[in-house]
Amino acid sequence: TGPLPQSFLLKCLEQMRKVQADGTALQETLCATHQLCHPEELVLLGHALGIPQPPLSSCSSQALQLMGCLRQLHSGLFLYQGLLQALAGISPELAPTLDTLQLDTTDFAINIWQQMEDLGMAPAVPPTQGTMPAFTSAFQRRAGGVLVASNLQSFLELAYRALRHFAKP
Amino acid sequence: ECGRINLPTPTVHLGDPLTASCIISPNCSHLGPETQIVWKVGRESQPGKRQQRLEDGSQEFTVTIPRLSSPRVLLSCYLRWGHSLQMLDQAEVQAGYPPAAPHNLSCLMNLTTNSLICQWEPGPNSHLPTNFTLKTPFFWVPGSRGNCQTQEDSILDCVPSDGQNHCSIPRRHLQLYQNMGIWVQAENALGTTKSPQLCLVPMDVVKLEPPTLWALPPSPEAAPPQPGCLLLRWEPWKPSLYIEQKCELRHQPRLGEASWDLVGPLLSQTLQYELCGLLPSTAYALQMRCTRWPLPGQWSDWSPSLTL
Amino acid sequence: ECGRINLPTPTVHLGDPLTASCIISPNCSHLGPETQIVWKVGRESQPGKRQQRLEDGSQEFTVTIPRLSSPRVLLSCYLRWGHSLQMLDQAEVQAGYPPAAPHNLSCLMNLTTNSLICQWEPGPNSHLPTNFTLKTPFFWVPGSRGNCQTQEDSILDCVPSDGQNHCSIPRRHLQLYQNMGIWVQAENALGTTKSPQLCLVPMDVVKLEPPTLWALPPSPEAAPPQPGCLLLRWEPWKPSLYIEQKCELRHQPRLGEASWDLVGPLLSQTLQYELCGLLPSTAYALQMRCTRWPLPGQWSDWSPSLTL
Repeated sequence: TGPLPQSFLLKCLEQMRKVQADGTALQETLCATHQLCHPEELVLLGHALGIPQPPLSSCSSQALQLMGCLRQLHSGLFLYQGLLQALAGISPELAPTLDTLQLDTTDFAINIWQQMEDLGMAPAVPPTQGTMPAFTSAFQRRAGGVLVASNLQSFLELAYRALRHFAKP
Repeated sequence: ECGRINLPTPTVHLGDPLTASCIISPNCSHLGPETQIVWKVGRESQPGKRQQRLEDGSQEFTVTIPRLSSPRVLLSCYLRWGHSLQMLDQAEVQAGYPPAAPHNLSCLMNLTTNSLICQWEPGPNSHLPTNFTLKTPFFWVPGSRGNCQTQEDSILDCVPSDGQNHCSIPRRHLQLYQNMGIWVQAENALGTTKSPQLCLVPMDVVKLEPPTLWALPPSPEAAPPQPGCLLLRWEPWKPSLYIEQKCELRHQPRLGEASWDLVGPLLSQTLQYELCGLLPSTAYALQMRCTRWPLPGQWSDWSPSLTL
Repeated sequence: ECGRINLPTPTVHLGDPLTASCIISPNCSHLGPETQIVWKVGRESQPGKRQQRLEDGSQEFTVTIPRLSSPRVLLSCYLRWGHSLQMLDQAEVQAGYPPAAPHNLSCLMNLTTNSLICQWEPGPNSHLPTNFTLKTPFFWVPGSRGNCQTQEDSILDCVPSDGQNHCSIPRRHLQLYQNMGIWVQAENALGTTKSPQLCLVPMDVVKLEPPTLWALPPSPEAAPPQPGCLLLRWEPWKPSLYIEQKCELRHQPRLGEASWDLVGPLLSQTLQYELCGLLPSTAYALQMRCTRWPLPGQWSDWSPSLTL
């Protein structure tokens, strides 16, 4: 696994599975309670709201590069942490699920940052959150929730494959 | 923002029609030769009605749902975009009825919790979130002649915990020996209503805990009980010792279908009673209950069975 | 005010002496030819020591209790007034020990309540009201190198409910995969002390709920199990499906005194196991438990017995 300790990789894989489970729970509740089941119906709204999708090029199988992948993974998670925070007030039914997803995403970002520090590759200044989309109605927060959860799932699937590759003894 | 749904009101009467509009902003309507809107009520498409252009260049598409038949409806406005439908906005419409007047309001003064516990029946479901509040005037006012006319200004609100149809008014808000007016208010998005007012004196609806009952073993000093008789002793519930009470005893052979035999009234000064007329070698179940007396009060539950 | 007791401190060490004074104001000391004071410790009289007149004309009577031997003492100052003793003031003195350092601090991460539950032993009774507080740093801080050095400024206090020696830190205050320092502070009127600091990663002390275990009926498709064998199936506790685990199975004939036989480790990917070597026509009790693995964790309790 190169410079990455096995326990760190196992923890990352565990955290990814947890965040994916949280994301699935959020999607299921959005569908069941608000009939918002299809992210593809919200593409236009996503553009209008300006929901960013962080790059993960260094984790793709074509250009797999460990340190670059870790950096992109951390800044992507950090961005999702901000997006999930911007969805606060989504709805009483969804709030607990959204909180758990946000807490687990934050923990995962911290775990990676800690490892980058241990490897001496963490930037001197911790990242700060950019401007987030402004969700101006309950519907926009829920639609945003569908889009963010769906994007996060694909983001993690790519990262999971990459880290599984690094975790192979 | 591409499109926004306008609702006249988020809550309507069940069965009434609803007209809503979807306003498509100018920066969105350039997306195709001709803006096409699809409405969905829940998952079913609903044909739109009119469409008109507003001064600011945006377009208003209107839809009318003839009859809202379910308490919660999700209304969505989609834009046809190439081969896909893009959801622009979604609104939740609640449909129901104004609240029915709560009824069968009744109260009991509970000396264990030292509070007046009132309960009521909410009446038919209005299908809308409805808040029930028990209301009573805050203070007895000298000169209010002790009847139940209430001054509207100082009203105490007792809010039941979620979904409960009972509420407890703590001792510090009660004048135990004065008339108090009490009623329940029900409120939802379509209206407010009140139960008839109850006029009561808390102590007159006091419900005691059952007394403690036991059989006295034959003792050398006292004369032995007559054959077929039993010497019983009881003690009113301790916190109610200051209240004059009368009690009732009931007994029933434990086997067979015989109904209860009732003995009473037994005044709370006596505390002892010789029960006769019992069948020999028959197991009996005995129970006792008490009520405030001669002043008004509610009967306690029957005490747990004493089996002999 | 006729007389007032002055205490150096309301709380002293058990076994230490205590000196107190009773100040008799001038408007009281004219009551008799000569003001006489009687001290009582509890109900026993206690000879007073000195007496002196202060500048403002009041008189100070002093008493010394050589050795306070009970955790709570009522000290009263009486004025002899004709043939009666008049109590002028009364003071409560508490005696005890500084708190002992809490010990045996241990924590478990509970995924049902999503909180870190820590418990400790308070140590010998100090006889004084003692507050225990579980303390941990509020935030993980970039650059804190993930060890347990704590910045004193942002400390989270977890206050247990009355008299309890355990406290739960909710999920929102936890970084589940980072080292956190945690300790217990004990404080009473005579001092403050701390338990040794525990340094842990919440997820590394996760305790799972037991798995669900059941026996698979022989099915036409699958090969029939060998004689004396049993096909078992299990499922980890649902909320822990994302955690890689290893499990252990134990079985024991239900009758007789035979001890448990242990089978393991069974990895959580397999979910099925053929248990052989069983005695024919013997009823067995089977139980299973799991733990996070290869990452650290705590064993779950044994599952309820599956009896076959």
